[in-house]
Amino acid sequence: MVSVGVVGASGYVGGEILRLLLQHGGVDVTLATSRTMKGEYVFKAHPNLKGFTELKFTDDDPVTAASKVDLLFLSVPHGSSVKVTPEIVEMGTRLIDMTGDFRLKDPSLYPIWYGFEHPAPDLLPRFVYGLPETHREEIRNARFVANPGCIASSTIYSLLPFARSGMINDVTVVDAKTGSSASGNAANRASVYSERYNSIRPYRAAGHRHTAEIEQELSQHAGRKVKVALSAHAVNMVRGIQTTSSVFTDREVAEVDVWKIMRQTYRGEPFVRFIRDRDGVYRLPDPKITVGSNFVDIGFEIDRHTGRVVVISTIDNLIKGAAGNSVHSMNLMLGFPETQGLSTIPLHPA
Amino acid sequence: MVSVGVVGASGYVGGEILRLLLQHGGVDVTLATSRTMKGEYVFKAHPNLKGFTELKFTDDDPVTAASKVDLLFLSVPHGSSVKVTPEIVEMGTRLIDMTGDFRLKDPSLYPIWYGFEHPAPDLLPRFVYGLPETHREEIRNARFVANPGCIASSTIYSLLPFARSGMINDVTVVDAKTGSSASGNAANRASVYSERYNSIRPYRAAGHRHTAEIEQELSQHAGRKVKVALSAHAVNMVRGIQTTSSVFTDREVAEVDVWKIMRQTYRGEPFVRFIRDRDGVYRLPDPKITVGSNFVDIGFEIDRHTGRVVVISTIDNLIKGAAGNSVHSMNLMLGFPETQGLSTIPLHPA
Amino acid sequence: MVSVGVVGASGYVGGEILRLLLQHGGVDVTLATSRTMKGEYVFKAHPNLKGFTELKFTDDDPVTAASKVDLLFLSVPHGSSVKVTPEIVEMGTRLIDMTGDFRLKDPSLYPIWYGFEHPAPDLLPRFVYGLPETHREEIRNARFVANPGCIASSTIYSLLPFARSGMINDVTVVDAKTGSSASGNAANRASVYSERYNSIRPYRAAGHRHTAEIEQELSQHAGRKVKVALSAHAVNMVRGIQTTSSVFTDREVAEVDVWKIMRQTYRGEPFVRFIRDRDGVYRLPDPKITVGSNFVDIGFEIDRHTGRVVVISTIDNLIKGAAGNSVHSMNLMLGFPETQGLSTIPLHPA
Amino acid sequence: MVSVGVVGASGYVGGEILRLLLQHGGVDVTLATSRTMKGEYVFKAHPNLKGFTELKFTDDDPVTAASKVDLLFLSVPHGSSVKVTPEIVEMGTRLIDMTGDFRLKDPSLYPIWYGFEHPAPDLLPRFVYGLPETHREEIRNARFVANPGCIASSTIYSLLPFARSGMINDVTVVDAKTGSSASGNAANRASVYSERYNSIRPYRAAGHRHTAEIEQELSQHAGRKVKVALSAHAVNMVRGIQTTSSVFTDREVAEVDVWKIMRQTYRGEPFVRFIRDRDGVYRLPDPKITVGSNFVDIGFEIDRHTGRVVVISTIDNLIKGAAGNSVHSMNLMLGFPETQGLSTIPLHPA
Amino acid sequence: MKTECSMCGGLIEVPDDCLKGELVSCPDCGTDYEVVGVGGGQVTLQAAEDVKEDWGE
Amino acid sequence: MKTECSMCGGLIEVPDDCLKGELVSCPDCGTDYEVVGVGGGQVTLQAAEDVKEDWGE
Ligand SMILES: NC(=O)c1ccc[n+]([C@@H]2O[C@H](COP(=O)([O-])OP(=O)(O)OC[C@H]3O[C@@H](n4cnc5c(N)ncnc54)[C@H](OP(=O)(O)O)[C@@H]3O)[C@@H](O)[C@H]2O)c1
Ligand SMILES: NC(=O)c1ccc[n+]([C@@H]2O[C@H](COP(=O)([O-])OP(=O)(O)OC[C@H]3O[C@@H](n4cnc5c(N)ncnc54)[C@H](OP(=O)(O)O)[C@@H]3O)[C@@H](O)[C@H]2O)c1
Ligand SMILES: NC(=O)c1ccc[n+]([C@@H]2O[C@H](COP(=O)([O-])OP(=O)(O)OC[C@H]3O[C@@H](n4cnc5c(N)ncnc54)[C@H](OP(=O)(O)O)[C@@H]3O)[C@@H](O)[C@H]2O)c1
Ligand SMILES: NC(=O)c1ccc[n+]([C@@H]2O[C@H](COP(=O)([O-])OP(=O)(O)OC[C@H]3O[C@@H](n4cnc5c(N)ncnc54)[C@H](OP(=O)(O)O)[C@@H]3O)[C@@H](O)[C@H]2O)c1
Ligand SMILES: [Zn+2]
Ligand SMILES: [Zn+2]
Repeated sequence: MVSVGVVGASGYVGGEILRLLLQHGGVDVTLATSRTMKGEYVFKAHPNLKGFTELKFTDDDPVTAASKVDLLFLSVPHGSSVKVTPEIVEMGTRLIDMTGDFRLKDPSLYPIWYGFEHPAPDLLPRFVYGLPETHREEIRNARFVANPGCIASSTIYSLLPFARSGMINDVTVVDAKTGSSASGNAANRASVYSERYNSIRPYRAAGHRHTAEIEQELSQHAGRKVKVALSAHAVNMVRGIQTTSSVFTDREVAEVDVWKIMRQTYRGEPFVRFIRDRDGVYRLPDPKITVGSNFVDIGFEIDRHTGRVVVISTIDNLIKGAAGNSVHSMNLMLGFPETQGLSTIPLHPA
Repeated sequence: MVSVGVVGASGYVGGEILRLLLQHGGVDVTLATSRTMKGEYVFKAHPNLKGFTELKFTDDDPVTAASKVDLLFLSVPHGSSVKVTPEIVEMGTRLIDMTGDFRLKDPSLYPIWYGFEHPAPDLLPRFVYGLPETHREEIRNARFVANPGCIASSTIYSLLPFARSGMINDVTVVDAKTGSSASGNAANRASVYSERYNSIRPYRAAGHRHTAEIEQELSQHAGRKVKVALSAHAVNMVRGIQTTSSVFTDREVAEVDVWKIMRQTYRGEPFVRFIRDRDGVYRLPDPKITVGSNFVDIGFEIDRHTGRVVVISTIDNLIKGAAGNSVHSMNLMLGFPETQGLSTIPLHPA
Repeated sequence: MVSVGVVGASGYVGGEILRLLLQHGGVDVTLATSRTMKGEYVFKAHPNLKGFTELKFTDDDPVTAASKVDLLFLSVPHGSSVKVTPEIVEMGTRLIDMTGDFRLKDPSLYPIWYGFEHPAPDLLPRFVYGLPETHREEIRNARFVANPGCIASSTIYSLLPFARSGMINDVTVVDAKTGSSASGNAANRASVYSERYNSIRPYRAAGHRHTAEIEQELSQHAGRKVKVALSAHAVNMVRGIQTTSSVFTDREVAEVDVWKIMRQTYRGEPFVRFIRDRDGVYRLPDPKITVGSNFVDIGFEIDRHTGRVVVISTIDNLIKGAAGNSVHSMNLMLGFPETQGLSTIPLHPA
Repeated sequence: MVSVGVVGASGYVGGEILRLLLQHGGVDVTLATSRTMKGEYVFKAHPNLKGFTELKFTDDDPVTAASKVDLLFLSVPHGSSVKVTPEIVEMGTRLIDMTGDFRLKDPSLYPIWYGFEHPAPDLLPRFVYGLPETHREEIRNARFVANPGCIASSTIYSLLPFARSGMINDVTVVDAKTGSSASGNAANRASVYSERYNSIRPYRAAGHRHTAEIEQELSQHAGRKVKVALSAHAVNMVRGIQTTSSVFTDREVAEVDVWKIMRQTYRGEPFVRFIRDRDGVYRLPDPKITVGSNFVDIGFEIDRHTGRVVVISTIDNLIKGAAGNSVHSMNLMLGFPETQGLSTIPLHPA
Repeated sequence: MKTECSMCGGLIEVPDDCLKGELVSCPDCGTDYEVVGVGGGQVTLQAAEDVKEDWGE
Repeated sequence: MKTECSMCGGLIEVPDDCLKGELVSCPDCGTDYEVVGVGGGQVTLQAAEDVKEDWGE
């Protein structure tokens, strides 16, 4: 069996990758690293895994880790991947990088959006942007994948049909609402339960980093520069992202037009669901019914009053927005059926 | 002492008006009506009031109610005020109407936004739009006040400085997030806890009724037609509204410019707070620190990338968005100090 | 393939049975009934199932339903099973009844705990109490299974080792905390989100029906009458039950003694986990890490000050407390591997 | 005006004392200390206070602080009061200590329950246990008050009528459920939102420190040793405590008997409410309708099956369980009307 | 003594006995200032460098 | 190599190449052990001191 490892495995994304891999059936998880929990069972950090594995954390550094496995997931904070990745790339181990360090093609964007000069700009072209629905064949042939950001992927899924069809213009306004797990497991004043419960924290009203990758990917499909005005809020829940996008269209569009470009874009995609109903409780995507699955749920509403289409999509940030998407990429890279280990039905109610 | 009554007093807004009046000190609550709870103590519907009143619900119809008090709060669903209000107006009892039935000046907007032909268009000019910060003197002299909608008031507070200063143009995109109490106490499939917990329900992605009154009020101040693209979401909490507005400006604006128009608009206002900090947990308005008070908290961020100002405001939908604002109007109408009964400090953490 | 049906399939337990069966692989769900949603897709009630089935609700009455399938799940409210079950028993279709109507062996307990005289007392012995860990062989051979109550099963799992070992005496005090889904999908004043959020509702401080089945089952194992003082609270979450039991013991017990009886009772059980740690965030069972799985998590603490063992267990009320347990029974009845369709890892964090 | 100060004012209890004092009207808050936030506005830690004060934190040590005010609130962690209090006592400044360091009369209990040998046992008799309902006159004459623990006070309020009337016997089992604010503002792995949301954490299944003060106070009233088996759980909310106590009685008691001892114990008490109804949503105390106020809400249910009375009480841990009670004591000590600054109506729904 | 914030127009409270080099911040907009001049009941402030710490999201 | 926990009877995995003085803990009950003897495919464990850290509540 193929052996895989996870660096940064004590984190939330790392834990979710472990969970998916332990139920995958095609791979052996042989390595999980943590700098702070060496020697502890992985279920000490991820208590849900109790009964499913007796693996313990090691403190192998990323390069050593890469030398011990067939494929490595690198699930560490932004900026700490780029310090070790060049050596791993040289070594040639298959790598799926969960950080933003290799998502952007244009190195000049790093100082602007990430606040650092990219130290290995020549490696950027060697990474594939790991969104299976838009880069499937490249991922199949890739050794190095840069997994998309969570808000980025939710936004891209929403806007892709509009970009492809040329309907998008001007600035698209995107309002994102995320659960707490999107910001990882760090304990600090802002992440304390008493402060975050019942809150709507506009944690990035403007200037969110994911803007760069969203514009990069959509512009490619639109054949022109697409601009996105993103505001991100942390809301009172742990998992899930919802993005509400206002796409202003030049000409009036009808419901049937939108359906058409949706279908064209996503025909046959195993992890895309359309959610749109005229009555009932769930008429448009809601993280409540997406969380726990690898789905992106997409729906829309037409607003004649202002000439926009409101497109709404939801994902589980830790699955479709991170671990699930990366396992999808792994399946493509290693020749497994695409959906292996990823077809769980979400829970309702929960 | 002045005697006041509440019609629809078993509802959430009705209950909140009772709570404020019971702590007001200047008025006597002599009447609280409910069609379904006649004879019950008001604390049966509003258990928080236990120990503060032994008032019981009557089932007086609104017109009878109006004949028994000096001032009446009408807190019933949209569309049921207009059926009884003409008679009350004739009688002349001071009336604060919590519904949307008399908020719009242009009767032709009712079929569009509310779905009914207005049966008493001649009465529309006799109602003052009850936003004290913009209609203070009119309210002082009014007998009939139409209290603003909750999302409407949060939005208007955000955008007013931009409308007044002429900075607003094109379409302003407004993303609203509300707690569950904004939709009243009705029990139905969609309001069941198991369905609504952990949910982000885009309950009105487009076409929200409050659009009409927002545009009406802002256009007056802008001296031109202001357009608003509003999408409303119900999030996982009971109280509170946050609106995030993207104001696109013609010319580049600096932080100091925005502060200037904010100060100009709200100088001396007792219930407006500016929330903007460079660090700490609360850098922009968050319902968590507004709820329980009559404040509107306002903050902003400048987004050079897309040429917009992101303006964020929060209110407690049942207080500043309803009961508090109406008691503020009552204070003006009856000559009480403006802030009487309304100066409670919000709770933190809660 | 075996065909199975669900009566009361629009409910929360019914929906969860559907979810588990659709992922089971060994059975065909051919029938899902609802009196109110006839002709609708099952995903209208259970939006999580979208993409997994195109089954529609029928309004077959339970007896007709039973005639169309090999095994029927009856997931309707207490008291409505007993009206139709005699006919189904006569027909002979395998039946798993989710209600309490056939859980008690002693018919004289029904008036006391359920408030009705049991109309078919002769059928009571023909039903097996569907707790696989204690009635495995009987279930294997059963045609009719009475699935345990959710609080009952959590409590029984906690106390069984103490009952078997003779350690239990006097009255055991059980404090239960449940999520909202434990009380089904009904919309009423008490189930409205605004009323139930942030609440701890002591909905059955004394007199909870499940007391009867808990005492019945534990007394069998203890060889003497076991008494339970149960108080049930609804807390602020949708899924999950935690029971905290105070077992007063005659003689002082040591940690090692408790471990011994736990091991003896649950050796080899696939769905029992022990949760007990000396440090870390999860030292004792917490629904947070159980929900979404078919596990019962059990832990304990010894209280020398008062001579008791505090035993804590958690389950997902809709899975181990209902649908999962019943599918476990189905697996036994139909000869599938016991764990088929039931081995999902819970999510963390969520 | 009397000047008061708060040491540990950056904490949750400190913040709540500030909130109450700023609305009190009879005192001047002249000092708020924090070791970590010196020079910052107090509203940086307590954003709700924005608009109500421009006070800044100083880093005066407790003894210096005591020298600058007429009355000092000491709101620091257990074990850090005792290090400075002797000097303050010597100085003679009125002191209300929020910690457990001076609550127990018997010094031998400190090693058992708090894990430290008490360094100033001779001072213990000089502190009054600050529960106004039971020590009113002593508090009036006190210079030094030890404010009760939050779970302790909720439990004592429940059990006091039974202790006084001699009904209590054996061991009383108390199940406590608390919001997150009961454990202060510290950021650590266990207090992270993602870990604590949706959780029921049995954080002290046995051995809770408050046991000692509960037994001390109740034994005094019962005239015999009262024993309490307390298990404490942290549930999914920020504010509020509910305690459910199983009082086993020798003889059968009737509802009327319980009402009688309740009335006898609490006649005329301004902050005790009885909550007990036969129908409606709120039939027994629920933190939802207590939080935000200085009430303790008490209710009960008789369980004939096991011969117990289930007594339930709820408080806001930061108000009646801490800051409110201490301001009540301050009112008594300084001769203000007892209820000054403490009569706020709680919110509903919230 | 109070002085006006040059960013937002809010009033910044500066202690009467403040010294050059002390830091104060505006209660409304959070701008940090350094006291660069004192005297004659007046105080001169200069905006300090804006180091916005990350929220950790 | 696996050995039984003397507290709870759970199986504790000890690396084949473990050394005296190494710490292991039981996955079921959390008891910490020190390896005090190795040899002949067997390992002897001794419960380490129980230092329960505070949960912070
Ligand atoms: N959370 C999401 O929804 C999401 C979605 C998409 C992408 N991502 C990306 O995925 C990555 C991991 O995110 P996460 O949410 O799992 O974060 P996390 O919970 O904070 O976990 C990151 C882990 O990395 C380790 N780590 C921290 N700093 C490190 C450093 N300087 N060098 C090496 N290791 C370090 C830590 O483990 P030890 O201290 O134990 O070593 C930590 O547990 C990030 O790049 C994030 O942006 C996250
Ligand atoms: N909730 C908010 O945040 C908010 C904010 C601003 C404005 N408002 C407006 O305030 C009004 C009241 O809202 P709410 O949230 O209090 O609603 P609510 O909780 O549903 O209460 C409305 C009350 O009106 C009574 N009622 C219902 N239908 C009626 C009818 N056809 N005729 C007469 N009475 C009727 C009901 O009492 P009985 O059945 O017992 O008679 C009900 O308790 C609405 O117009 C709403 O749009 C609400
Ligand atoms: N929820 C739990 O955690 C749990 C755990 C263990 C056992 N149980 C038991 O499982 C059963 C189902 O519980 P649930 O939570 O799924 O309840 P639920 O959500 O209320 O669903 C019950 C369904 O039964 C149908 N129904 C209602 N009244 C009926 C009647 N008089 N006759 C026939 N059908 C009726 C309804 O569907 P239509 O109106 O569409 O026909 C309803 O959707 C109950 O007996 C419950 O006690 C529940
Ligand atoms: N929370 C409740 O519901 C509640 C109820 C009743 C009683 N109490 C008791 O009230 C006291 C305060 O509780 P809290 O919830 O406010 O805690 P908290 O939020 O943790 O605040 C305590 C404050 O004390 C300061 N502090 C921490 N360690 C200190 C030390 N070693 N010496 C001096 N100061 C220190 C800290 O401020 P700086 O680091 O900024 O100095 C901190 O903000 C505790 O004794 C607690 O047991 C709490
Ligand atoms: Zn300023
Ligand atoms: Zn062990």
